[in-house]
Amino acid sequence: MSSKMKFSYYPGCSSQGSAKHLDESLRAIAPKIGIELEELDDWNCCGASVGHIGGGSLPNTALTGRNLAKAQQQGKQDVVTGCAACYLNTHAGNEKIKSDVKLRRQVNDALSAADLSYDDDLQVRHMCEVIVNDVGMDKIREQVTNPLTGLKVAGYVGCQTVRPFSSTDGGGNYDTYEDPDFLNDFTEACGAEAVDFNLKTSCCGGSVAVMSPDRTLHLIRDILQAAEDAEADVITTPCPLCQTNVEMYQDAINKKFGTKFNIPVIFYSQLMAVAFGMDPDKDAALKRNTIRARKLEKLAKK
Amino acid sequence: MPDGGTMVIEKKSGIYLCEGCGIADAIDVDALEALATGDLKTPHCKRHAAYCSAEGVAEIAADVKNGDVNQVLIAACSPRVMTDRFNFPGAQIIRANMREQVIWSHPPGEEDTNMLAADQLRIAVAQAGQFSPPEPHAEAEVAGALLLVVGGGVTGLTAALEAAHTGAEVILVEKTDTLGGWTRKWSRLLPERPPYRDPQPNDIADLIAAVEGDKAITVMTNTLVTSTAGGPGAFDVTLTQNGKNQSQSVGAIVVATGWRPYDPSLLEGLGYGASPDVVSDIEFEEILSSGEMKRKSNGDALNTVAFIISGDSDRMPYSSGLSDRIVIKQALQLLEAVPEAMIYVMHEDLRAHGMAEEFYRQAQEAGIIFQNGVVKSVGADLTITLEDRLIGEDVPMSGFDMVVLSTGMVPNSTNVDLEPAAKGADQLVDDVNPLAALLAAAKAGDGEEKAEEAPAPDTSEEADQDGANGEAAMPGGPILNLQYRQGPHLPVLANGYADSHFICFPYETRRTGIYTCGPVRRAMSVAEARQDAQGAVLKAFQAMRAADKAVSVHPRVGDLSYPEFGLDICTKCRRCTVECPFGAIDEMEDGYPVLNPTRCRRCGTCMGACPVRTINFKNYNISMITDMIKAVDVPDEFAEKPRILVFACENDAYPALDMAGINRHQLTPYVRILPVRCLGSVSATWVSTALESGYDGIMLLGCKSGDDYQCHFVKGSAIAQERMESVGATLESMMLEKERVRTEEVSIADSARVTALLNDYADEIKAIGYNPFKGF
Amino acid sequence: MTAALPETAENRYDLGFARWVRDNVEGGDKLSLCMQCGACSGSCPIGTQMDHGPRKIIAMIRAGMKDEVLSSNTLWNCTSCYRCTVRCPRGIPVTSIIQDLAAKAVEFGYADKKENALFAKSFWWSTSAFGRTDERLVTARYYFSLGFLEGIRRGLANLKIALGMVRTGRMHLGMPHKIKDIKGLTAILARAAEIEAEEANDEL
Amino acid sequence: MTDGAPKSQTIAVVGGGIAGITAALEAAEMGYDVVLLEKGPSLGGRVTRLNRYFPKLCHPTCGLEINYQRIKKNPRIKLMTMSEVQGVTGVRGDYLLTVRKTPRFVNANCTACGACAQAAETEIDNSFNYGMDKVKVAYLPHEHAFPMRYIISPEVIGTPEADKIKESCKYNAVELDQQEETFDLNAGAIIWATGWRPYDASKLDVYGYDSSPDIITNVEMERLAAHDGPTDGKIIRPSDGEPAKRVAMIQCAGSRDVNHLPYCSMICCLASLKHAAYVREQYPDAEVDIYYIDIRAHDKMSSFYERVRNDPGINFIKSKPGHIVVGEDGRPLVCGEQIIEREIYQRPYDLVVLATGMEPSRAPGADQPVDVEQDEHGFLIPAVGNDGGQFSAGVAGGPFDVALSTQSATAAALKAIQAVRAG
Repeated sequence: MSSKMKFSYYPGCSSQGSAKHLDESLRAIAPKIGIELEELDDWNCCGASVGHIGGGSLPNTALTGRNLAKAQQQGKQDVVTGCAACYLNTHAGNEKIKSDVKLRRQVNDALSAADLSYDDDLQVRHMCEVIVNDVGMDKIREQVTNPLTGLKVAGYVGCQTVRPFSSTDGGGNYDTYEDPDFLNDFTEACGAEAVDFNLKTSCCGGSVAVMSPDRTLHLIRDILQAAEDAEADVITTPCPLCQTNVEMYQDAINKKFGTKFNIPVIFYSQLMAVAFGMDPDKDAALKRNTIRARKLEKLAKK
Repeated sequence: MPDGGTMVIEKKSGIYLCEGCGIADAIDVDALEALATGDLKTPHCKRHAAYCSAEGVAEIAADVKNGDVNQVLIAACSPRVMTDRFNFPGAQIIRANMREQVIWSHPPGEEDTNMLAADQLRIAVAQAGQFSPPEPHAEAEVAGALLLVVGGGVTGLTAALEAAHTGAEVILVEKTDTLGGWTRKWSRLLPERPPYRDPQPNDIADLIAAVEGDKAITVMTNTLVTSTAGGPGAFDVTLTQNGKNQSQSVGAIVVATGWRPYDPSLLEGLGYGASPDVVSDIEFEEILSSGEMKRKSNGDALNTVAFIISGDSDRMPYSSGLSDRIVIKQALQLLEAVPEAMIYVMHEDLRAHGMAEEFYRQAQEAGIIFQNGVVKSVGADLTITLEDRLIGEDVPMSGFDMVVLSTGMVPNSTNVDLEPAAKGADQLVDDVNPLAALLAAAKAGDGEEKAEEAPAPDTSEEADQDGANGEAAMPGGPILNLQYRQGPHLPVLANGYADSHFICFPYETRRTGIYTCGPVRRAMSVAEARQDAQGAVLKAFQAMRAADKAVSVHPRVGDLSYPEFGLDICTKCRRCTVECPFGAIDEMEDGYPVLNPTRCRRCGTCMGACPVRTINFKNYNISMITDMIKAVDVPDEFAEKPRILVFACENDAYPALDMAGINRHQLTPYVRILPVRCLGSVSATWVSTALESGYDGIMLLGCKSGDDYQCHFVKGSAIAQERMESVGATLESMMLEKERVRTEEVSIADSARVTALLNDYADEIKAIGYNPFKGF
Repeated sequence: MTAALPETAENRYDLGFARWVRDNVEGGDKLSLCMQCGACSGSCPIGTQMDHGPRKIIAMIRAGMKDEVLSSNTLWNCTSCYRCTVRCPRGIPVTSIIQDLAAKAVEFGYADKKENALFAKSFWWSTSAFGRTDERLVTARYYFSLGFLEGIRRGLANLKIALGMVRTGRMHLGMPHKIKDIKGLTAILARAAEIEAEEANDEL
Repeated sequence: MTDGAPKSQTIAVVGGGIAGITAALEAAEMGYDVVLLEKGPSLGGRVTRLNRYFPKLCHPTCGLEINYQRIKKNPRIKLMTMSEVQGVTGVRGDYLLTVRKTPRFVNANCTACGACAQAAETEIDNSFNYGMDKVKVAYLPHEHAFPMRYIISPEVIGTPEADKIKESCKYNAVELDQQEETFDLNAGAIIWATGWRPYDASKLDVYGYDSSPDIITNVEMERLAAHDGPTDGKIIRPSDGEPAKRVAMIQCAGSRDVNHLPYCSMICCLASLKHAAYVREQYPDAEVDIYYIDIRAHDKMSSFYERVRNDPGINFIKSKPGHIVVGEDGRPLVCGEQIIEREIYQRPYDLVVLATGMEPSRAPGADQPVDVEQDEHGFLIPAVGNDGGQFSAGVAGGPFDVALSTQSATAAALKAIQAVRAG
């Protein structure tokens, strides 16, 4: 790859809160793997999984419409996001708007209230999918100057990252949505060991975990248990909500189930930043993990 | 082509001892040669390292060509292999199985193995002694390629047209005044081509026109077949049209009498008759054809309609699986006519098998709602109470404009318009109805009720005992009125389907030359019935061809041999006529049996039945097997080597024994195995001969009998078991242990089991002790 | 806004409801494709906590059980993992149907006090007021919408988590992030709500 | 109908499974010359690998034995194994087929004595048993193989072992220098009986086929139950050889699923009923659970269903499981919703049998050198071009059971005869 691939980058709300480390590490590794991220101007919330309940169906779609309208102003390049929920909503919303003439008219009617319109044919993509299909593992391996030898990693994909086609029939160029291999490929490209982890697309509870953790703690417990059984040093994930849920609830789980979990949960982009020999704090944002990934930190180049 | 049929004046036997495949390493071939040229008095005995090699074959062929031999006895591999190599036109071939059943299943070099090999040779020589090449039976009068097709529905029409396209003349008889049968009444048909999603136009009119326009086809409406005699090649049928009889000779018969709808009033509790808006699927088809989508009660438009598929076998034993597809078709057509209609289909297991799943999904995509559950009742106000197992409660659903009840297809294996036949109706359900017992079990509990409802059953004792009375008591008279000793009907399987071995050989009829097809054989769609008609027509052609050439049809295709009856000593006991599985033997007025050779399938059941041993084939006869039994050198009891005679069905048990050899399972050295055409051909006299000859035990290995019979001659194994039970009684009366004669069922896949079975039996016989007749 | 719910008939099993769902719920037109295999309910990560589960909800819709469906807790336990959707052998968008039914339940007053409805309202408040989700404010607002005492209880229970977030700089303190053109967004959302309402009225 | 007499009166039958065998025999027994082309080393196709047929639980070899005897007796059938059609040109009455013959490395001199297998050392996966056990590189396809002749696997060609194998044969039957060859043959009609293959269970991620040896497919179950299978017919847990007494059958594993095979494969319901009967026959204390959407006991099969349903050791569970995972004790755990009771279950089993469906051999993506009119799934239409001389028989034309396959093959034979008969 000689020239860089340019994307309109949609960081999503969590980039300013719970998933700052995803945003920071993604921005750090992007140039290394030939990606230029141009932040989407004045982006707004995607509506997540409850927007339509709180605000209604069309207003919720209008959120996506506004982001796409903004992206259209920025050029024809694909929109990329690192957040699973942003991806799911924006991708699905985009596909619906593009295929449903009436919906498109209504969305544009609403957008016109702010002198915006979306009539382009943009593609909305997820960063992992871009790395899998556009960047390729060779490029990752090329950049690894600090192979993470000996680090055992459980690749926890979560649900929404690989399910962009929930309400449309297209999208998602992964090998499979039940048993995707890409996180293991990332891990191994970074020189670490991908352990056999069979709950890779198991649900963490999602937003229900935020609302009513008691109903979903057992799901996270199972994920942690599987990682522990596989003797993983860290769990890696692409999903902001997965990262937070699996990391934050370990105390509560230990209390409820009498377990002693203390497993770091990091983003794949943090893993890559370390493997690329980048700064563990500034680029990999390892300090932002409440459960510190000590073993990874030791492997990091100071 | 089978061997030529010239009389052999002098038998010139040559023995060819093969040394290949390790035979010469395992047994003493010198000794065999000495036996051949010595005791067996066959000076023409040769050896070769591999007779199947080009060289070996050439050697034998030269001997045949030179006229040195006309009986080739090859002691090598199993007769099941190398048949292409060991084929010498002009000579009779006899094979002694030295490989699979000797050296591969016995230890090399041992005395016992050599004794077995010697006996194999003795048996082959004995067989040759009584073996004559078969000759065709006296030319039957052959009707030429004239086919009778019974039934003028889509199956019969297709059969007639296909036969005409294949070069036959056809007579198509239809009992009503119109061609087309039920198919004529379908507004549209089930899809039969990709993408299998939409009802397709009904082209029955084109088919009728094609048949009526075909010069090779004579259509006779208002016609019944009132009598059928003769056999393939020359069936003698009486066709009665409007009361006038006409005699006709036809070569073969295709029976395509189709089906009739199950009586919807028997669908208890589903509201039929309670409201004019509860209709059967047949009646709904009329609504679709009329194009008037209206309620019957008040003429209001149809908006919300429920279809009910009754999966409950108590309510309807004929829930054929086709019904489900018909409902899908009708629902789709209704939706097409009334796009806003709300349509529900209440079903249990939804049987849209195969490509019909596409049709089902099409209906779902169109918005038809399939609701799984058992319909408990339909009220006069069309309220449906659905035991919705998915929700877990009884759901009353109302607001329907019409309720359509799916019915099943009842096979017309009898003609319900006729009175039951005075005689022979008890044979409608054959004694080997494979599913009778199952049905009886399934129906246990309500059997009595059913029996009461059933129309005046012919309660012969036999039918009662067999437990399938509900099915046996099918109404109506015979379709062909066969003038056969075995009765006027076509034998049927469960639920009255006129069929036989429907898995491997869908046209393996039990009445040779008569082929059923279409819904009389199995519930099937128009497309399937058309295909079935093609298959049946092909078999009908084969039957005519076989009759012309005086050879057998399936499964002994091309066999020229046939049973010959020595009437001089016949006692008119009728066992042969009763036991013939194919109804091939009739009784003359004076009580003597008479063979209809073209009906005969050459199983030999008659030969086994005959107590005076007067039924024989040229190449398979009582004396031949008797000599083979006697040929074995039975050691005296001091040798401590018991001998066990095994009669093995040549289609299943014998190959299983070969495969035991291929797997190198080691077999007791005490058995001597004789293949038989069918266990039904085993004569009780062979058993007594064997006991007199000093054998210590006799085992009959046949196929599975009973409900799931596997015998391709229908009941050979069952008959053998029956016969051997009476032999057992005789043994006991002679103070002999009845264990000395045993019948076992083995399948072709039992290569391991059959070895164990024989080895255990040998141990058992040893434990019982030696046959006291030994040495007499 | 959605076309009005059909009148509740005396009969609980009013087929009109099935028709209404077909016409008004996202994915409702695919309901007839369901063959009741149960793969959805069997795949659901927290199916054990649902009163009915997605498969039975579909059966109940088709039987017309309006009140039972709209007051079912199944609608509120969906984690949006989409497993049911990707595994459905008939390609039915089960997640969308469940979620849109949840929205309808809110719309027609079946869910005023449900946790998820309250959460959704808190979420929407942040989204519409700032253009972005402020996780801290949404959570806090949600907790307190459950009642003052429950709010305190939940807050305390999660205090440690919150502190961890603050310590690692992942909880934003101070004024919420806000998009630049909040005025424009407000106008867009208002217009969208208006269109939806108009459409519902048209259908009446 | 075309004008004039057909140029060739030979009927070519492509595929030597039950449909091809039936079509070939039925045509030959009407006096027509038939060339029967089989890609593999022996006849019988998929049915040879079945233990028994439903609903009678009889063995396929029984009917095959009769058919092989018929072939042996019929000089009109020319059988070519290792032969695959590469191209077809021409019209009804005058086709030219290009056939590729791959080397067997064993010629017709073979007596099946087995010396070559004894001489061989290397073992390869036994494809007859779906790779569940091994065979030597010189092997008899199976005990009922027809023609009964050995084959040498190409892996060994060019090695010293191959020379050793050649030396072991006393009948000059081993020809190590056999090359692939291509030849043409004429036919007036073609019957396509190319059959099917099991749907690839690895594609069913959620059912964990690759995650445990104790999760097998229905065709593997047939081999497990067959006396000539990898376990001599004992139904055991492949992981440890212990008896499989808690067994689950998972219906519609791939079939009736728009993500896999949208159609119903027709045979799987009955096959699983049969498998349940196998298990119950071997272990009187065994318990079998059949997970299903609809039991499609089509046509005459309902009595068999009735019988199996009345077995107290066989439970019918209306449920398509969500997923199958390996539990803590290493046994497969079947997870889903039991529909009637609405109970979410997680049940451990000794053995899980996935009732995978049938995919036509000509399914999209399969390597198919010849272009024949087919539907989106790869099934040929019943008569391939109604006015032409090509016809489908058996599962090449749709998901059929054996009874329907033999029925369609007999019909195809008639249509082919009509295409080649003079006048």
